[in-house]
Amino acid sequence: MAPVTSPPDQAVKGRRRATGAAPDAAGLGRARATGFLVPGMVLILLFLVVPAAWTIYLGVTNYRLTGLAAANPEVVGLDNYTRALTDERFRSSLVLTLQFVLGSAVIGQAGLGFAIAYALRDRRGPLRRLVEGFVLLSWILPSSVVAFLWIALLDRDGGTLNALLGIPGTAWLLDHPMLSIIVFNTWRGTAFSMMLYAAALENVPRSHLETARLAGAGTWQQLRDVVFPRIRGHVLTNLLLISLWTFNDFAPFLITAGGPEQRSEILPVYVYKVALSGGELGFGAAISFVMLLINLVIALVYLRMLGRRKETA
Amino acid sequence: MSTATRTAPARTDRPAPGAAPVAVRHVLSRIGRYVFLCAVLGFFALPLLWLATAPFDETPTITASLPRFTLDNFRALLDNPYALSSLLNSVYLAAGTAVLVVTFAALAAYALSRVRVPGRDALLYGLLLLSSIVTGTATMVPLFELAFRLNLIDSRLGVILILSGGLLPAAIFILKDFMDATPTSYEESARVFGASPLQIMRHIVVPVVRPGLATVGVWAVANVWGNFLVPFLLLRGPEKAPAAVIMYTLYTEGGQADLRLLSTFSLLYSLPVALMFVFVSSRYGFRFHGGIKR
Amino acid sequence: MSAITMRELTKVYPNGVRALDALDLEIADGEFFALLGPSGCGKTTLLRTIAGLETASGGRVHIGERDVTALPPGRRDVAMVFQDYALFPHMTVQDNIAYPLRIKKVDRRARADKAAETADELGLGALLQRRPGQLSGGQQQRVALARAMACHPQVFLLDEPLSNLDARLRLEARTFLKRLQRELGVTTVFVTHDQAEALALADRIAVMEGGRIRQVGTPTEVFRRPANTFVAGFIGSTPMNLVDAEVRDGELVVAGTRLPVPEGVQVTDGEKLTYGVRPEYLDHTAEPASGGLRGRVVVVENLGSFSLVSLDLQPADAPAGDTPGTSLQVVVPEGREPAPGDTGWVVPRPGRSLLYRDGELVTPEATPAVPAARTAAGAEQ
Amino acid sequence: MSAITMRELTKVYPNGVRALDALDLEIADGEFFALLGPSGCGKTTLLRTIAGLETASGGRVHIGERDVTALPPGRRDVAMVFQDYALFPHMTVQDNIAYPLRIKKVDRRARADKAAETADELGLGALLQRRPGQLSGGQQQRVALARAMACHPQVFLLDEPLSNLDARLRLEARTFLKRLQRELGVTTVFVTHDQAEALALADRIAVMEGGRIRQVGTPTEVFRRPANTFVAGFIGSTPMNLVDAEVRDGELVVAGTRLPVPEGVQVTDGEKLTYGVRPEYLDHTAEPASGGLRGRVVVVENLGSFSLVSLDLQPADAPAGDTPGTSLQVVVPEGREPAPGDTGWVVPRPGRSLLYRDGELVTPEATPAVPAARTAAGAEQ
Amino acid sequence: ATACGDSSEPAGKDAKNITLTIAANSIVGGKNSAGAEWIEKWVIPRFVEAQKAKGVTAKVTFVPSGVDDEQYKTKIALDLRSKGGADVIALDGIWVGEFVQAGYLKPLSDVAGGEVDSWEGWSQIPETVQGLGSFEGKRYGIPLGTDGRVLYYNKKLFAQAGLPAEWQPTSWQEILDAGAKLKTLPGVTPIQINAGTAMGEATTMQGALPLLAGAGGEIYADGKWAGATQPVKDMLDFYAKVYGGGLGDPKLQQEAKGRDKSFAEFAAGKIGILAEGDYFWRSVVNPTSGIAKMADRDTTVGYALIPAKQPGAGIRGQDFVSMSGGGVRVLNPHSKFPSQAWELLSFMHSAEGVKAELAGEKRITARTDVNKEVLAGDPMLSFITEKVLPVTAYRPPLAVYPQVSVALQEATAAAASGTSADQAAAAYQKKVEGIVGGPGNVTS
Ligand SMILES: Nc1ncnc2c1ncn2[C@@H]1O[C@H](COP(=O)(O)OP(=O)(O)OP(=O)(O)O)[C@@H](O)[C@H]1O
Ligand SMILES: Nc1ncnc2c1ncn2[C@@H]1O[C@H](COP(=O)(O)OP(=O)(O)OP(=O)(O)O)[C@@H](O)[C@H]1O
Ligand SMILES: [Mg+2]
Ligand SMILES: [Mg+2]
Repeated sequence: MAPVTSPPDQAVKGRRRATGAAPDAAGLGRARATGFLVPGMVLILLFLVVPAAWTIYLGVTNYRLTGLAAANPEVVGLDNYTRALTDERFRSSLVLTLQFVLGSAVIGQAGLGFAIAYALRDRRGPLRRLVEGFVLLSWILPSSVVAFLWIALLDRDGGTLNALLGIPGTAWLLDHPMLSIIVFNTWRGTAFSMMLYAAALENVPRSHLETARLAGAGTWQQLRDVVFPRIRGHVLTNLLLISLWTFNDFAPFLITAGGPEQRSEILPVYVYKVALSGGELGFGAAISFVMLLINLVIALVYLRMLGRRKETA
Repeated sequence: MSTATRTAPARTDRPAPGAAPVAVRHVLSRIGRYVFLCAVLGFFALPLLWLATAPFDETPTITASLPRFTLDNFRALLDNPYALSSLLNSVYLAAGTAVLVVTFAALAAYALSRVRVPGRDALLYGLLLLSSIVTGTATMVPLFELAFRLNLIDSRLGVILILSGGLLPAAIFILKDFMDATPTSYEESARVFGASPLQIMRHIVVPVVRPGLATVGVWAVANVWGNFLVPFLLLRGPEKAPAAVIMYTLYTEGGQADLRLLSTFSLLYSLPVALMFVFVSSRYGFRFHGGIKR
Repeated sequence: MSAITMRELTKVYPNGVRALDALDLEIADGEFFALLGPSGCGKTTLLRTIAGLETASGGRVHIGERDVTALPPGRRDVAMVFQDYALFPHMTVQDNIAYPLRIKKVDRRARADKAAETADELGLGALLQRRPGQLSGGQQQRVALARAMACHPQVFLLDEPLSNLDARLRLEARTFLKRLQRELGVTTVFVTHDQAEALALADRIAVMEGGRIRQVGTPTEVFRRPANTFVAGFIGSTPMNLVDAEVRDGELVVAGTRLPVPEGVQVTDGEKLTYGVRPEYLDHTAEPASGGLRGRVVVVENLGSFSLVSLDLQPADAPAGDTPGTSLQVVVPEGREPAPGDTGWVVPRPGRSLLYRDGELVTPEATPAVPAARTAAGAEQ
Repeated sequence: MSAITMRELTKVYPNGVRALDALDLEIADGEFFALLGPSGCGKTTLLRTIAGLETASGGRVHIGERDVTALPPGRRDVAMVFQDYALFPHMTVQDNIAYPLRIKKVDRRARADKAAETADELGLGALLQRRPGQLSGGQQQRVALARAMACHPQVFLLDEPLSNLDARLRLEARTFLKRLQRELGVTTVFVTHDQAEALALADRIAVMEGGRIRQVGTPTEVFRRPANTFVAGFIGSTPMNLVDAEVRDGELVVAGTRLPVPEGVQVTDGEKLTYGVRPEYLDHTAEPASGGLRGRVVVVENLGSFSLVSLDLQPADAPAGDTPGTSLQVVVPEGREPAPGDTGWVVPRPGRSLLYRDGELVTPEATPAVPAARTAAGAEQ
Repeated sequence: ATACGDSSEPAGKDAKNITLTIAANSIVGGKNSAGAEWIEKWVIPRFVEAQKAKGVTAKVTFVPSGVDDEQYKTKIALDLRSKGGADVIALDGIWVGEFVQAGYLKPLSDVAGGEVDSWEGWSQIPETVQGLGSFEGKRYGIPLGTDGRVLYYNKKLFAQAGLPAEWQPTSWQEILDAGAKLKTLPGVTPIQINAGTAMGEATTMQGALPLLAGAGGEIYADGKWAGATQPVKDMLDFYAKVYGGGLGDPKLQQEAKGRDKSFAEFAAGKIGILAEGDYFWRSVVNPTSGIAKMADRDTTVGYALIPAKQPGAGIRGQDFVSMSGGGVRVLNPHSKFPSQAWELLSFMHSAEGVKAELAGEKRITARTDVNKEVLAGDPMLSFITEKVLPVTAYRPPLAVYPQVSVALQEATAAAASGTSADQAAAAYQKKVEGIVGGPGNVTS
């Protein structure tokens, strides 16, 4: 058959009836669809919604794991929230978290992931498999192992990086803790973006890129005019998910433990310290809920920026 | 219709104007691309170096270096009564969770993709947000008490259920994109032949979205494989503890890392997921769809 | 094998589009029936409603004696071939063909035998172990047919089965399809928007527009006597010339030229009608001809053994250049083509002109047979 | 506007496919040139190599005086319309048309003016603010053309510009395209796998097969005198009949019937040749005719004002039923169609038969003009 | 375990079928492996045998763990909160108070009855050490042992710097003077006194609290927490002098694995003076089993008491100070077989049991009789028992202590990185007020 220069759904006389247009192709019907949904939803309700709601409730108490407050937790209303919002440490932690998300998720993972996907877009064979293999490996290895690897890499005295660069004594984790965990998390999570964008780029019809090239557009113009508008939805999904995951990522704790001097204490680490080390579960729960709200805001910002631009195509 | 007046572009009669610089630019961009890919490769491979050398080193240090080769570390690890069994436990938990997550998420994603549910995107995103709280530390008391009330303390099933609950929203989110991208004519065709919805699911949808299922499966396994807190809190003895928990025990009294055991165990701990990934990606393909529609 | 009867069939999509509009249609047992119409006219919807993939908003569908309106698709005993063939990409050709039997719980051996047998009939014997991705378009189409045949349905439904094939393959597949249907004798409904395909293949054709049927008839009927200007414009590899005409003194005035009113048509003076004649039924000469329409040649398209000449009409009594914009197309045999810019005369062949009043045909059927021997395409003056 | 010259052009894809094989071709300035051939023959590759989207593995491409072989696509001064039109879905029609100008850093006002002007020329004036998704196929095609025109390239390259339109629209677009090219006079190369399109539109046609050019010529040349059996089988809305023939006693024996050897062909006794004649140049009668080939009618396909009849040949001297499998297709005017199962005789028209030796045409060109007047399609015996 | 006893069996003293569970943060092949082995190979078989002799079928299981203390604490707290968990549980002594306040623990005699008070072991455990397992005057658990903090120094480096081989500073200034001399040696960090949050509790125990005690301050006294008091300022000032004066390596304090690294550096002869507990001697630079082995430990490593700021300026007017901690084992108040659990607990803490637990290793146990026997030949540990324990102090076992400890660590970090002692103290005071519920609970 003719090599298709654009995906089928792009063709003017649609060859494949694309998504959503004809719902319920298998004749599920509402009742059966509900049946399909039930097992998953029950699990989610029981093991996700219930504990989440419970946590939100804990957020308005002074509950602790031990001590007097463990015996008789009291509802303290919004005290935890006012405390969090006036807490210097919470605010600096929030700023760090936003830096972390911006640096490692938006710029690092999404940027690098896209760059890799773009560089590999029409490449097959061993180089592609090798690059993808390593990127994916960093994604699936357990965090405790990975944290160790990075400590080994960045160590001040014996670190592989310093040995390679010939600058022993550079204390990456101390002098640039945020940079370190941002680079670390970029390393850790780029795979997801790379795969998503690789899939997305396959949806960009070659003919569109070539039209731009024929008009004389350079790489940057092609990206701006053809690629990006086309993968807007993927960018949105990607940013939503990786921002959410990065925002709640605890792995940097394993590398810097939030230090030095809380200079890399992002919110999940802060919550860990508050809730587990400090035992203040009520306060920790309140912060968790505030984190959820911030995530929501971020999501809405993304949706505003990228979504909802209907193309009646 | 009139023929437009047209300013003919200045015609140059040089044989190949700008051909040479263009060729150079082309070569440069190729080289640039290779350099970039090699840099990426280096960036992603470098941290893994330690994992490849330290386990075979008699006296592993924090620096990755050419090892003084030995397999003693593996022998030492075998002496640890929990090391190998913990890997099996991990397999058990990961497989259980992955099966649950993939099955339930596939069913739910299919239903959501094919039947119009008002506000489904908002619902999905809401669940996704909640799932991020539940992975946090602050939820451990509710999770523990919940497990206690459901009599799931010291039960692997409990761990599997709780982990599944946390992973399901994202899994549904990812899988729904795969389902949306599957042409409905396959299903309609099967339906005309008289296939029931479950048959359609089994015969057509599952095989067609298999790369998606594989991707979500691997993702779920990787998540469970690295999860420490939930199995630690819910499981009692080390007989049931997965590798993530046992990994923490390879420290001495004062909390110092035993690098010999740690590096070796890290390697063994990482291998199953890495192998699984290689297997799955060669067998089923490993890729994503995605993009929020509409 | 069964007849299909639709009564008052209506389909309104949830978005309010009325894709079928109280449609009545009967398709005879064993007939090869074409649904023809422009894009969006509801052809696919009609087919899918017969198959049960869409539930009718109103009206009834019968297959044979059975009222199937409320039956699910799997129990209507129909087979459908989709435009994209919908071959399951993960199954071999054999498994694809055997799939309906698998659903019917035929055991594995019998399935394989039946699949092999059907595949052989369609010349797919050597491809049984391939996957759809490894087949050419024509082969894929045949696999889709084989799958549809495998369970011996009462009705075949084909949705644009040829449109994914390239021009050359399409011709071959067309002949193949026609032969096959002859042999099997199964009632077949097939959708196309290519009138040539419909003419070549079908026993009868329904021409649709906007969810309604505008004409049903044999290819010859539809080609020769389109019931309305819509069908007239749609049928024919070159569409019929449709020109405004006025009745003056009992004669038709078309672009300033007087032509006789076709036999059997009642006209009143001053009435405005549409005059229709196929390019194949017009003769072109370079010299002035009586009863001919004068025009300037604009485009000449080579159609192989003849050419399609488009002329802008220039009424004999109007000064040249003052063209009111009426143009005609004429089929000219090879060797006779004028050059663009030439002036020529166009003479309608007797008995071939049709008159439409408010878009509906008014010319009555002439003597049953073909008017005269040797009146073939564009060959005579 | 410029001529295009290709010398020894070769393209080998990284996977080893030799899509163009030392191809020489010259396309004249202002010509409307068609590339025709079956799927996979390298048409698109040739077009893309001219555009610079593929780098040639060998050989050179000149546009006008310039050797453009090493230039990037953006600097070759060509415009291309893709099969899917490649309209940017997120831009309005206006922005789409103005896109090449935007890249050339024309300022916003000038761009808008130019886009409006071009759109007007193509009758898109009212659609400027729409998005491609809100346009019909034909309108989309015209927007793509407008975008290509907007920056006044020297060369238009069109890759199957009509194949996404439905049958009816395709005809209209065809005429429109031809008219437009006439007016603009820009050198245009267009790819199609539909021979009818190529015949109707092109000034000249190159027929390709397997990365090589098998014939270049005007539509008439290619249609009437295909240089080889490949072209013969490819050109014509119904492919040419190609039948094995043997020379016996200075006469051709085709399926047991003796026919005269065409004038000017040197044959030796016992030689095996291929006898070719178009279905349009055969006449069918129900009564035995001298010099006619006897056959049984198998399929009759309605083609509008005539029909295509396929016969299985039954040599006069062989017992019926012992058919060696040779079949012929004949175009029969309306009203003369036989019924399937009938026996008929097929008579080739004089001067229209071609002989191929080892696949290459050996019949010399006859007297320059058309043999005789009134020899039009399938009308005479 | 409590939750899974056979309910048809009579519970209580006369039960013939008992099941008991022991929980500890130790595991074979990992953290505190020897302790786990002792429970599995010694305690359980012997106890079961002893019960058998009495006609009781006992099933005793050990639930090991091997994780960070905080995680272990969380898990135990959750267990106890849900009235589940093991019957005999090992805890850090400092957790006792908060667990009691939370209602997770009950006095031993309430759980197991009168037999508790008549246990022979109490007489062998010094009052101060018993305090580890007590809260508000009631005994909740039996201590496992204790430890003490001293200043270690490298005699070779001292010799090179012209310092005496037998060194015992009597004031902070003497430490600083020694540091100044050591500073002349290339590549040597003169003093390592843990600071900052990265080392966690090690900063408080090995640095802040001993210094505070040396300045005469207590972190919690008379129901109030110490705020920006003079002793706190003095303590911070000392940090400022060490790290501001180039006598210490401030970077090392910030590294996540800084403590491990300080060990390695000391073992490699790159640190002159190091404040650590006896654990350092036993397990870190131990020539045979240490994690940073020093073959010449006995000759190279010297140890000295931590001096007060000036002689007599320490708490209780002491010249020298130290801090101690240690583990305890408690009974689960919801145990199904409380008296048998007590039997098991006291069995584990019998002289015989404690000796077996040591398994040849030398460590300071809670029992004087055992210490006498075991530590006789070890000058270092004898030094601890004889010289250090008498002057030592313990941390307050309260729920908010961990947070106060973090505040202290942050203050030391600030002081170490150049903030003035006064400023650091003021910031600390503010934080503590926030933690303990207002200025009313803080002295300043
Ligand atoms: N699932 C649907 N939901 C809403 N409207 C639909 C749906 N499917 C088709 N339509 C609308 O119904 C009308 C008829 O569509 P249908 O697909 O039957 O046309 P068609 O004749 O098959 O056209 P084509 O030749 O383009 O395939 C169109 O206006 C179309 O937009
Ligand atoms: N990017 C590519 N890489 C490798 N082979 C290719 C590539 N593009 C085309 N080919 C191969 O080159 C040959 C010529 O392809 P081309 O697309 O030019 O054919 P075409 O004549 O345009 O066919 P169609 O009518 O199907 O569009 C084919 O065999 C095709 O498989
Ligand atoms: Mg359709
Ligand atoms: Mg092509």
